[in-house]
Amino acid sequence: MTTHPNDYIKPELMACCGAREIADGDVVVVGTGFPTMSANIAKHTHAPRAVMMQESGVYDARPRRPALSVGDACLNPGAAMIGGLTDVMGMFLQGGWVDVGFLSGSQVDRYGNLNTTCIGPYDRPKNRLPGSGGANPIGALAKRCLIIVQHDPKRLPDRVDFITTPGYIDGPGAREKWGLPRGTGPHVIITNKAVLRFDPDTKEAYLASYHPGSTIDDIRAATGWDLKVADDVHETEPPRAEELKTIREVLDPNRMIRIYEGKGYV
Amino acid sequence: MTTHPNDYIKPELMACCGAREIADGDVVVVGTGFPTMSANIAKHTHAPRAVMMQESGVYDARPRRPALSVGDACLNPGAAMIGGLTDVMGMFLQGGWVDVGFLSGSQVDRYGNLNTTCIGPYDRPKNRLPGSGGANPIGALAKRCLIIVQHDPKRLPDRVDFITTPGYIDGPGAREKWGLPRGTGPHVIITNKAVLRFDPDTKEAYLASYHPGSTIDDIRAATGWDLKVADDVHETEPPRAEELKTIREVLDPNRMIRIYEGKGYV
Amino acid sequence: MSKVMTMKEAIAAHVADGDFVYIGGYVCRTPFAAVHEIIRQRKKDLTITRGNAADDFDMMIGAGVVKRFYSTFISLGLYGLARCYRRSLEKGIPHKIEVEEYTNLSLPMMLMAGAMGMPFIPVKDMVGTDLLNIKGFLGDGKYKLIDSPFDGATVLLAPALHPDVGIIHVQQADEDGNAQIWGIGGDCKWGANAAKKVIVSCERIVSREVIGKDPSRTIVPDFKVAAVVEEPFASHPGYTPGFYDIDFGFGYLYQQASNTVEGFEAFLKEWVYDLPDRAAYLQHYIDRFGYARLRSLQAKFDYGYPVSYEY
Amino acid sequence: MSKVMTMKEAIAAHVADGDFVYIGGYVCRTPFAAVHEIIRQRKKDLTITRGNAADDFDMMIGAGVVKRFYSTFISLGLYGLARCYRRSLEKGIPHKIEVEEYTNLSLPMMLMAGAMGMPFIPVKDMVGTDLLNIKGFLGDGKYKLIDSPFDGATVLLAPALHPDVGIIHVQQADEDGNAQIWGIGGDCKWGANAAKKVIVSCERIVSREVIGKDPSRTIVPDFKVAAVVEEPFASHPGYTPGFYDIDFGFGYLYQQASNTVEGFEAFLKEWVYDLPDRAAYLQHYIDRFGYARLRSLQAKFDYGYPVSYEY
Repeated sequence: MTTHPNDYIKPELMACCGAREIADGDVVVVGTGFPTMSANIAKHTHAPRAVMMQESGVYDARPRRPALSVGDACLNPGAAMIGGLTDVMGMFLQGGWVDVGFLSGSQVDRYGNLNTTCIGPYDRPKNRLPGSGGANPIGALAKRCLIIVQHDPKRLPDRVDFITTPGYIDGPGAREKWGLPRGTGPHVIITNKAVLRFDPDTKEAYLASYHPGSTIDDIRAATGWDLKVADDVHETEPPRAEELKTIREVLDPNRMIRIYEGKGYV
Repeated sequence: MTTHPNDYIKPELMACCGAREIADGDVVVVGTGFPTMSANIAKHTHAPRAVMMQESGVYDARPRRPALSVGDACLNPGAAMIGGLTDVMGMFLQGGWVDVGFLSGSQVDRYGNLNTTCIGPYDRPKNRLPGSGGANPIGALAKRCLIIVQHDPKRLPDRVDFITTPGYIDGPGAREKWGLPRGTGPHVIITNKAVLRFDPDTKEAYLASYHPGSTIDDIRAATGWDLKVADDVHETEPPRAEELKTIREVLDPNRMIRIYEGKGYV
Repeated sequence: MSKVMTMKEAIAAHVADGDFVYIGGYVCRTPFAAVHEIIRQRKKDLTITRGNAADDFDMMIGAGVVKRFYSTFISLGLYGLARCYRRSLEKGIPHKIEVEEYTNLSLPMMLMAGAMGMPFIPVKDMVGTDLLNIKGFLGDGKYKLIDSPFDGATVLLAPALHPDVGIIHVQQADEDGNAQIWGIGGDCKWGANAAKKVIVSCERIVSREVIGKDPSRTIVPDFKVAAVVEEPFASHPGYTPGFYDIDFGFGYLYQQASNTVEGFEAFLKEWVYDLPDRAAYLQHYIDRFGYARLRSLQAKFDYGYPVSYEY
Repeated sequence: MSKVMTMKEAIAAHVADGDFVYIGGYVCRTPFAAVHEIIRQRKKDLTITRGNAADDFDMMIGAGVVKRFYSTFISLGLYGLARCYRRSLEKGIPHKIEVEEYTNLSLPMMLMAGAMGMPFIPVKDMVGTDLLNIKGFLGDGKYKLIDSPFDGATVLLAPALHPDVGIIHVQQADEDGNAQIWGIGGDCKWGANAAKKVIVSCERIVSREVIGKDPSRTIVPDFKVAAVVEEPFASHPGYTPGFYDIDFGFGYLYQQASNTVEGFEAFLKEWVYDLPDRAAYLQHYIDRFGYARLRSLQAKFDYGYPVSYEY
C-alpha cells in the first residue's frame, strides 16, 4: 500500500503534484530544473512512456547531470533527436503534438494568464522581465499547461500587468475567438500552498486542494482575487514513498531541489 | 591564340554556347547531363569559381561519373552541403541566390515560355509530359535562364500549348505585373542551329548568331514565329580548342554527349 | 515499446483504402518495398504525393491503387516518360487519375507547412503560368492570390498538406522509430513530419544508444512513428547512400515492360504479385540475374569521421 | 578562395555601424569572440536578434553598441535577470534601446521565412496577448492579422527578417566557409541563411575533403560566407558540443560584475577592452584562474560512428 513519509519539503510536494498531471505517453515540453523534475518523477512512476523535449531543439535527452538551462551541454549526448527551435516549437508544438507544457511567471491571474514581460507600465517598467521566450507559444498551443508559482497576492493578482502568455485571456470563448487550437489551455496552477484548477464554464481558477499545513482561509487571503473553493476541496496528497525515493535516489541525489525553497519556480 | 578545331559535333558546340553564358562566381542550378556539361566547361575554362547545385538538395557535388538524374547516387560523396528540396529550391533559389538556371522543354515560344506539361488540351492531352518539377520555380526565380532546345517549328511554336514555366509570359511588364523578382527571366535560347537572345524592349527572342552550317533563312523557316534578326547577327563561335579538350579529356572521355545528337536536351 | 513488424503487417495496419499517403524518396531512399506491398495488398483510391515522382509512382498508378496525385513531375528519369501515368491520363488505363499540379518548390513548401502546423505558405513560383489555370480535386483551394497586408504585393498562398500516413526509407532507425538519414533528402523530412503517422523502413535497426551517439541525424522522432520495418535493399532499383547504388539495368527492364499494358501486367506479376515479400523479391532477383549482379550494386565504403557530442 | 582572416579583420570589414546583425547561439555555440570584438571596435547603432538571448546580448546592450533589439527573451539563465538590459529599459543606462518583442516560435519562423525567401510567415502564437498591443520600431509592420482566404480563420502573419550580416560559431568549416555543426541548433541555420552575408567562426578549419565526407552536417554553403575565423574556445563562457563545457563560474562572475554599472565597466575593461583578441583573452583567463580550470572545461570525448555516402 502507498505510504506518505512526512519528511518532505514543499518543492518535493509541488514536483509530485506536477508529476501526477502527466499521463503515460504524454509529449511534454520541459524547461529547466523544476518541470524536468516533475516529468522525470512521472516517468519513473506511473508514466514510463512519457517523452520530454526542450525548445532549444532537443528531444528525449539523457542528461547525466541536471540541466541548468534548456540549452545545457548535458542535453546533447544521448538525445534521440536534436534540431533547432523550429523543430520543437514549430514541428512539434505548433504541429499539435505537445500534450503538456510547464509555465511559470512573475504574475498569474484568475484566468491563468501569465506575465513574464514587465511589472508596471510597459514603456516605463518598474521591473523589466525577460519576455516570452517559449512561454507564449507553449501557453497558446500545448494541450495542457501546468503553471508553477509562489502563492502570494503579488504573484497571483486579479489581473496581470501584462499578458505575455495566454491562459483563458478574458474568460469563456476568448481562446476560440482568437483562433487558438481547440483543446488547449491552462490545466492547473500548482503553488507552494495549493492546487488550483479551472472551472470549465467560467474558465476561472478555483481551489481544488490545499497542501498540508495550509488552510483555505490562508490560501484565499494569499490570492489576488475572490478565490472560489471546490465542493470537494481536500488536502493535497503528500509525496508518496516511491515518488520521494525517485527524487532523492535517482533524480536529485544532491538535493538541488532545495534551492527552490522559498523561491520562484521558473 | 585561340584555335577552333573543326571536328566537333553539335552537342559540343551547344554545350560551349551554354558555358560562355556563365560568369565566374555564378551560382548555377543544373539538372542532368547537358547543363552540367556546360557548367563544367565554364568551370574548367573562364569561370573557375562558378558553383553548381541540384534541386534534390545537393550543393557543390564532386561526382566521379556523369550524374544521370538530379538525385543520382554519385552526387552524394564529396558534396559541400546536402539537404533537401526546400534548401536548394527554397533557401537558395527562392532566397534569391541563384544566378543561372538551365531549362528545356517540348515547346518554347517567342517569349521564352516553356511547356513540359502537355501537347494538346490539358484535359485530353495528346501527349502528357512530366510536368513542372523544378522548371517553373527556376524560370520564375533564377536571374538568367539558359534554354536548350531542338530547333524546329514544333518545338519553337508561336505560342506554347501550355505555359508550364514563365519566360516573359505575354511580353513587356508581364513578369513585373505578376510580382516575379526584378532582374530575373530567360536570357538565351540555345538550339542546334542558332543562339537566340531576348529584345530588352519587346521581350521577344531574336536571332543573335547562327551555327556554322546553318543559314538565316533555314533558321527562320524552322522557327514558329516571325523571327527577327539582329543587326550584328554573325556566325556562332565554334568550340575552342581548350573547350573541346575539357569536354573530351576531363568531363566526358566516354563521349556520352553523342546521345544528344539529333535528340532533345532535357 | 518496439514497433518492429513486417512490411505486410505495417501496410495492412496503417494504410487504409482512400488514405492520403506521402511516399518519400528521390531515386535516393525510395521506399520501394512499401510501394510493392501497397500494390500487393491492392489498396484502393489512394491519394499520393511527393516532389519529383518516378517509377514507384508510375507503378502504383498502373496497378490501379491511385485515385488522386499531388504532382510536381513524374518520369522514368534516364528512361523517359512515365508510361503508366501517360496511359492513365491519355487513355484512362486502368482509370484516369485526378491530378493537382504544383512544382518542386511549392509542393515541398506545402509539406513543410503541414509539418510545422502552418495553415498555408507563401511561395513565389507558379504565378503568370497555366499552373494557375488548371485546378484539380482541390478546386479553388489549390491556391489563393492575396495582396500582401505588409506591402500590397501580389502573393500566392499554397495550402499546407496533411497526409494520413507518411512512408519513408532511411539508413537506420531504432525499434521505437527514431529515424536517421544522411545524403540527399528530397522532401522526406517534411513529408514524414506532416503526416499523422509514419511508417519507417530502414536498412538496419540500431539500438537507442546508437541513435543517441549522433542525434542530429534524426529526422523523425519515435512518437510520430507507427511501424518500423527492417528491410535491407528496400529502395532497389533506387539507391541508399552508403548501402547500394542505382540499378540502371532494372530501370531499363521496367521501361521496356511498361511500354505495353501486357508487359506491365507481366512485370507486376513477376516482381510483385507472385512474391510474398522483399526477401522473396531479392531471391527472385538473384535467381534471375545472379548474385554477382546484386553484389555489384552494393556500395563501396568510404567512411567519414566520427564526432563527439560530449561536454 | 580562402576567406580566412582574424576576428578583428572580419568584424572591421563586415559589420558596419547601423547594421542589422543576427548572432547565433543558445548557450550552445555562442559566438562570444565575435561579440567581444564588436564591443572592442565600439560599433554603433546595431540592430541585433536571435531567439533566446543571454549574457552576450546583455553585454552588447551594456556596452552601448545596440540601438534596436528583436527580442524573444533575455536572461542570464541560472543567474537570473539580464542586468544591463534592465538598466537600459528601466533607467536608460547607457541609453534606452528600442525593442520589438516576439516569441521563441515566431522569431525563429521569421528568420526561416527570411532564409527561404518568403515575404512573411503565418504563426499561431501571440494572438490574444499584450504582445499584439506593444509595437516597437516596426510599428504596424510588426505583424498583420488577416482572415484566411482558405477558411476565413484569423491568421497572424509575421514579417520575414533579412539581417545585413549573420554571425555564427560552428564546430568546423573549410577555408571557403562551408560550415558544419552538430548538437543543439537554436535558430542559427535560419539566422545565418537569412542574412545577406555570414561571418563564420569555428573551433577548427578543416579541408574541403573533410567537409565532403559528411555534407549533411553543413548548414551554410560557402557562397554566402564573407569571413572564416578559426577561434578555438570562441563560445566561452558558453559551450561547443564535443569541445568544451559551460563555464558556470564565469557566468557568476559576470552576474556579480554586471550588478552595478561600475562593476560592468570594470568587467569590460578587464575582459574586452584591455585585450587585443581571443588568444589574449584565454591567456588572461589562465593567468587569472590557472590552466587547470580551463582544462577542466575541455570536453570528454565519446565518439559516435562514422558513416559512408558511397555508392
